[in-house]
Amino acid sequence: MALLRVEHMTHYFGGLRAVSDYNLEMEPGQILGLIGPNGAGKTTVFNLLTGIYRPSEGRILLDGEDITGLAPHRIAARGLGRTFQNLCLWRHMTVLDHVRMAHYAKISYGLLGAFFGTAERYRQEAEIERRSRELLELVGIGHLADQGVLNLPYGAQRRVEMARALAVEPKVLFLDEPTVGMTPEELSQMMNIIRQLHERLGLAIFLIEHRLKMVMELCHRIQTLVFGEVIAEGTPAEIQGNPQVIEAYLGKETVE
Amino acid sequence: MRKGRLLIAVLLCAGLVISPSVWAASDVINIGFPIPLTGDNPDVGASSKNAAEMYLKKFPTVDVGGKTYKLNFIYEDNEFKAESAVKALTKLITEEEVLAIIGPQASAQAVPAGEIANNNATPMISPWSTNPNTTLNRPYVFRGCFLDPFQGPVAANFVTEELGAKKAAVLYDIASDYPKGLAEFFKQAFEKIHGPGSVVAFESFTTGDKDFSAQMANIVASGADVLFTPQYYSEVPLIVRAAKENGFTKPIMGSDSWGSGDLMGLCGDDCKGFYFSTHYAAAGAKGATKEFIDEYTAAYGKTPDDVAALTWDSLGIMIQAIQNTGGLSGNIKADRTKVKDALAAIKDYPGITGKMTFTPEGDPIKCAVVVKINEEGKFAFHESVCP
Amino acid sequence: MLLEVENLRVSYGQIKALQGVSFTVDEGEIITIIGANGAGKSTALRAISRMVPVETGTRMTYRGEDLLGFAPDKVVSRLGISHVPEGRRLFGNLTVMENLILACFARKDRDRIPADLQRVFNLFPRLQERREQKAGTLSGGEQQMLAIGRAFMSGRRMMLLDEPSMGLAPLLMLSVFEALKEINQQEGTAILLVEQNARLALKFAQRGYVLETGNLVLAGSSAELMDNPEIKKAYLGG
Amino acid sequence: MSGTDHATIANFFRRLLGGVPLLGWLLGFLAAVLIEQAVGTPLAQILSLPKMPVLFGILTISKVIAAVINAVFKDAAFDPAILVHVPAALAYLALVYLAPIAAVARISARASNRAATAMGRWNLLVPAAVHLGLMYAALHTWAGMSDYRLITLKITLIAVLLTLSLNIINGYMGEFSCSHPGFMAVGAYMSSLFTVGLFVDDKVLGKALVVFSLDFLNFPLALIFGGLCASVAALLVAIPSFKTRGDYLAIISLAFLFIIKSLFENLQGLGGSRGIAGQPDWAALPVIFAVVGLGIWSINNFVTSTYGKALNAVRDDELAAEAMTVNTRQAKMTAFLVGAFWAGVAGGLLAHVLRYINPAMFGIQKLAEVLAMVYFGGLNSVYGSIVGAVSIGLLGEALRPLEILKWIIIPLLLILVMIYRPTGLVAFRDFDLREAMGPKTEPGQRK
Amino acid sequence: MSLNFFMQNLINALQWGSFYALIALGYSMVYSILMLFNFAHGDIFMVGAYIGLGVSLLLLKIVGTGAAALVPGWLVLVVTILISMFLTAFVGIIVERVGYRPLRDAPRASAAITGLMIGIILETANILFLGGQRLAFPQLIQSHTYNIGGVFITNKKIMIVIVSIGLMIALHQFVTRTRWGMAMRAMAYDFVVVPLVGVPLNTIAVMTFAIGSALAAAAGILFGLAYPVLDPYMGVSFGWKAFVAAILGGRGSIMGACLAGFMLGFIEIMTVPGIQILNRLFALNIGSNLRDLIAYSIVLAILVFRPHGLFGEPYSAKLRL
Repeated sequence: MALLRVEHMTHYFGGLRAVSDYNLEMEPGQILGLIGPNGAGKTTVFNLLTGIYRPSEGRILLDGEDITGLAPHRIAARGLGRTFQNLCLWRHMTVLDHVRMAHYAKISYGLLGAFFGTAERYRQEAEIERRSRELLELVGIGHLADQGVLNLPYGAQRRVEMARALAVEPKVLFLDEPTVGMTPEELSQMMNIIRQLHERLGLAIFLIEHRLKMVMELCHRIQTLVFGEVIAEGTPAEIQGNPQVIEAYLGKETVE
Repeated sequence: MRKGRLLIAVLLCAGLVISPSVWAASDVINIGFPIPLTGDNPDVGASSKNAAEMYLKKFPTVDVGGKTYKLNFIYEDNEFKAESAVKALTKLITEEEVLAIIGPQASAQAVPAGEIANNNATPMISPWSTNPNTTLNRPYVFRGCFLDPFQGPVAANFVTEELGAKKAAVLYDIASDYPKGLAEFFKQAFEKIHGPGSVVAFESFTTGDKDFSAQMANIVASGADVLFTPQYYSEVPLIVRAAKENGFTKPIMGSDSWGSGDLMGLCGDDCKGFYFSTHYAAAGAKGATKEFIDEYTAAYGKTPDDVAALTWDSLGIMIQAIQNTGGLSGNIKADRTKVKDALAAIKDYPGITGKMTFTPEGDPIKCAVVVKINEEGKFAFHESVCP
Repeated sequence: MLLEVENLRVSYGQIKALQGVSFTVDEGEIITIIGANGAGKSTALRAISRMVPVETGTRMTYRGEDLLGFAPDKVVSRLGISHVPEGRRLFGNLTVMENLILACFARKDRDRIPADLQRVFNLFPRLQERREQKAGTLSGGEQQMLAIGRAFMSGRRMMLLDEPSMGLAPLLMLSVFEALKEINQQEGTAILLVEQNARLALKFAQRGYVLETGNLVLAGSSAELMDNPEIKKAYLGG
Repeated sequence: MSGTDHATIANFFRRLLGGVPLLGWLLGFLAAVLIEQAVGTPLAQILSLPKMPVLFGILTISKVIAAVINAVFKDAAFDPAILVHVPAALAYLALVYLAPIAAVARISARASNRAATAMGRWNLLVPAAVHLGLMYAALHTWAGMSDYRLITLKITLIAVLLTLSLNIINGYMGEFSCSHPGFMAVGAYMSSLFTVGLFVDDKVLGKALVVFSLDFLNFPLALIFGGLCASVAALLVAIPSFKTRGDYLAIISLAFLFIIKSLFENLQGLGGSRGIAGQPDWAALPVIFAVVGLGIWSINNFVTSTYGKALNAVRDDELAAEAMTVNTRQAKMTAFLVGAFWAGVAGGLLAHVLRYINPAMFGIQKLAEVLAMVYFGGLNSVYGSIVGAVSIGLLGEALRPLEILKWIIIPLLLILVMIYRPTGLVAFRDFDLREAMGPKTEPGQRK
Repeated sequence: MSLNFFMQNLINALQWGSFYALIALGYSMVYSILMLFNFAHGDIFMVGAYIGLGVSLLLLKIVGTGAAALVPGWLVLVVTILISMFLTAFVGIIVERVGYRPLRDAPRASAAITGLMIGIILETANILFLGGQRLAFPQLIQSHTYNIGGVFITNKKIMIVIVSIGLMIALHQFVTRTRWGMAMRAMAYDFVVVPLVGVPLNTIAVMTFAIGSALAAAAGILFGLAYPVLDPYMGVSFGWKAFVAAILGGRGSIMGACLAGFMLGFIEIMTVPGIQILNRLFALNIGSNLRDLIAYSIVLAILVFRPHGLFGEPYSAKLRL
């Protein structure tokens, strides 16, 4: 059974059809790429899947359960972690707090525990901190744990987002252009991290990416989105050879 | 660091040598005025301060038991806030070591402040507060004005007898202690005379409101014969104007809070011909009252309002009480109690706002007058009502 | 030389967006800057418009004048450098006509405005049809036309265009570029174009620069760049 | 101390006082107040001050300034002799406070560091109890010297609690809530209703319903009752906050404030505009100290927990918070309920300190005051709220002699703070008890 | 409930609403264009009224009063309004320069606090210079009351409503027709790109404050005519209520602020007869004292059901922390 299944998802902004009849079958452990020119609606697809927008039509099933229309935090708690294209970090919080925060759904000591600092609270918080530090090590920024996020270099900020998304223990990890604005060095590091996550945690990953090279290398399957519609779907080799994709993505060969 | 400690030690010894009693003995009587110099009603504070300063200029010293003391007045700003009033009063009592206190003026400050004065056994007269709680169960706290239960019926009787009113309307500020209390007592008294429902409109507004047209429309529609509005002089012009503009042509009756020198300046011709109950009539006043009015007018360019007059009287009766003690011991705590006892014992103090005698509660028994604003815009004596 | 940019450095907090980029634009030229998302292309345009503060060491001269001495609005009104920002950023609550007239806010030659308006409408007849419509209700292509028209009205010594092709259907894209070419030829407006659609941009421009993560990696004439195998690599990343 | 330039002097002080733990400072403060108690009055006389200065001498100085201003602008009589009070007050401050505090802190630094280290090994409660005990002892002695100090201290402590409770909503969650005086009013009225209605004979509320003497339980129950009622009232503001943010919430909360005030003005059963007087005198200093301490402690516990940090996440990026499993509705609701609860408790305390309340106390003016304290001290910071409430509170008292000019100086100060530190003096600082009470490394020593 | 009674209240509400509307306009302009709460606006209204008082007294001194006057009262009034608007605009400019420009990039709440403090300073300065007592505003035009079928209307009421609606229309024309107005609207929509079309941001900001303050001055003078008692705190409750009206109207909508101002006035005035009607219909005994309670419950309800105000576009403004 597919891990994530989307059926005929359509979404309108006002009268504008931003996503039309989007379908998806994602198997556990798969890396899926979503490409397309700017403004094609890729991020909208992510926002729909993670519950930030509610689809106008269609269904989303995670592990066979219908999650359409659930509040984002519930969807996230069921195992959809994500990063954001333009870094939605909490500007006044430390790196460690970012990752701790993503454990919100798992804490159970309750508000009274929070007020009175019960032993249970300290036990859980310590556990969360331990796990958070582990995750930060995993993405390679363990040493920055107590820094404020605003002071970090860009690459590290991206990793904070990544660690934070991992902390929700996702079944599917949504990465929205994880390498935007990275130097080639940072880029290859990021690719390694993504590979590692995939190999070590067996995560299913859904990736929006602009750099085709990276998508081609990483992904098992690729969808191409243009004007809210999937115009092509297939293996990297298939996509690479698809003239429609080339035209949509690189522009027409001829300007005449 | 050793030097520092040495210095402290030296100073300590020196301090013990010079006996404190040398410094404490002084021939000054401190009187505290916790009044609103800032906050929502700075003019109340200004009037109190004016009256006090005039008094000080006139009587800079006081003879008590054969000794002449210099009077020293300390004005403390209570910001027209309860918290600040409590702090100001505590400061006056503990820091400035005042013998007695005149103020605070408004009940919202006088009630909590009275608690402090009573707990610290310091005599206090609130010249202007009408809330029963101010003096209730507080032997050290007195007030300078008559209470609403007296003034309400005075006004009710007056409109009935002199103006022949059968149906009355009331317009008052719900959020303010004084007008609300008075409005209710008036209603009670009027309905006692004319039966329930004879107050045909009982309209209210909130402090700071400037527009009374909606209430006035109701009042006009109710067909009342008279409007009673126990509001402050700053609101009276607006109410009177709203009445005029909404077609209310019947007489309007007010209370002692109308009696300010600024009223006519603000109101112009609109207020002429209306009545209010108060402590004294400025026009045609005689004796000490006239003297006070004239001096005040000369010094500050306007006729004194009720706050100033009541402050003057409260101060006067307090000084009288201090004199009646027959001599101060120098022990401020004992002296305060003596003053309190003397204050309670005073009979028929001849104040400019009438003769004053305190009830056991600390409330004065005094006469009210009803004043008519005549065609020259002067507050002319109409009748006097004594309890 | 119309515009000379030397050692352009811009940072957003810790993030170094541009790390010493130099380029030039000559009178009447069409220049393109291409590069991957986040390479710093838009930042370069914003720096010229003085929308983002530059770091010390940066030098920008426009016709021999120090560009850094001008406030953002003066860059437009005094120097005549107009900017079509990313995502067009039209004033959606204003009508098409108002958007165009507002663009003439600081113009001294007010008598020439009607003629210029006519010019815009000649270039984009669609706008004339919709002149009383609110800009926010226009379609994507019309919005892009209006954005270019607005820039045309506000200053046309030089135009900075930030991804004009974004979100446009291919046919519309073409007509937009045709119009730009027309402006360039008629007015002698220099155009500095930032594009992700590399082929289209190079086809249209005379020269091009390739940016990668805040650094200039390649420069040359469009033809050279088009044939350069590096371009594909640089543009597609990695 | 031969150094002439700034750095040397600063260095000297850093060397002198750098390694002193909180324990040392508290000991110093305690020593200072004990010295004041012993020699304050004679020392004041030696320095020719009329009386022991109450608020560290600032009040004395502003009195002199006020006299000078009156002399210059109003031609009031001026006695040049009082000019002596300025150096005298400063000398008093130095002799009684600064020098002893510095000396004791320095001398005891090593010992108190050792003590702090030792206590650090135990449960947090032990050092907390020791520190709080010392602090209370010092404050108690300080306030014991004058009722004026006592009332100022009481009201300032309440202001700290109120400010901190508003900081939860305005600072930690980043909403602009205007309804706080309303919550405070609910707390004040409900706890007064509880105490006056049940335990005191009153004109308005009738005979005491219950006569029993477990006073020590009555008051906490009253405060909790007041706080809970305020929380319930806060629901009215919290629920619209799910849909609205920022500006609209600001006016919803403002409308709410108007409504609450109007409600209390109209509830004749609660005294209407006359208010309620005669609350039992239960709000003694130790009670207030304990309640405010408990408030600070639990709020600090809350804001450092993941539940509390969720408020920051909601403030900085609500969308990201949602995507990271944070139940933002729950977070907002909690912030309002907790903030309102402690505001209610603060109201209950105030009602019993003043032993009188009326609706006019909880109006726009109170709002301006508490907003000023929050933003002056610093957003998102327990330290900030303490600093804000204490400095605005003390400044308000100390500048009292300047009368109306006070209301020019304090706003100007606030504007300057806003311009140069827009988020307040000590914003975004975590309040870590363990760290605050732990030993400090002396500048010379290696860690 | 007679029609007369209703009409009477309607006319009263119109007058009361025009003050809210005029003040809310200035509030709304700053709020829409600069995204700032100008909590000092109520006090600028107060300053405007006092400036109007000073100017009119000065003018009356020059031209004389009563029958001996050189020019009719209405002329004095017009000149007073114009001069005061001009002078108060400078007060607004100073407030912008001192209090708001340094804080343009600061958290919005900080700017709001600054505004609050500037307001306190203005009030205090007033007390400091004028001594805190109430002052009477001179009655520049003779008051006449007309009885039209039992409805009492005064010439001043008519004038106030006409002048304020006139000012609103003038502002509307300014904002829709002139390039300055266009720039303002553009700024309300997208603050950042305004300089990109050559519009000087600071100039527009100053102008916004100036116009808002001038309108507040006009409101202050009209207020003085209708309610001739001025006090230093007269702007406080107006300021906060105009704040409610401005935001209720919706961001970026000047007409929205106007209508919300009138609406607030209507709600406040009409609650009183509304209570009467309820009392009669259901034999209740509610007093007019519940006016604020009911009026602001209505506001609260409106906002709960229209969370973005009456005419505002949905947007998510965060306090920039």
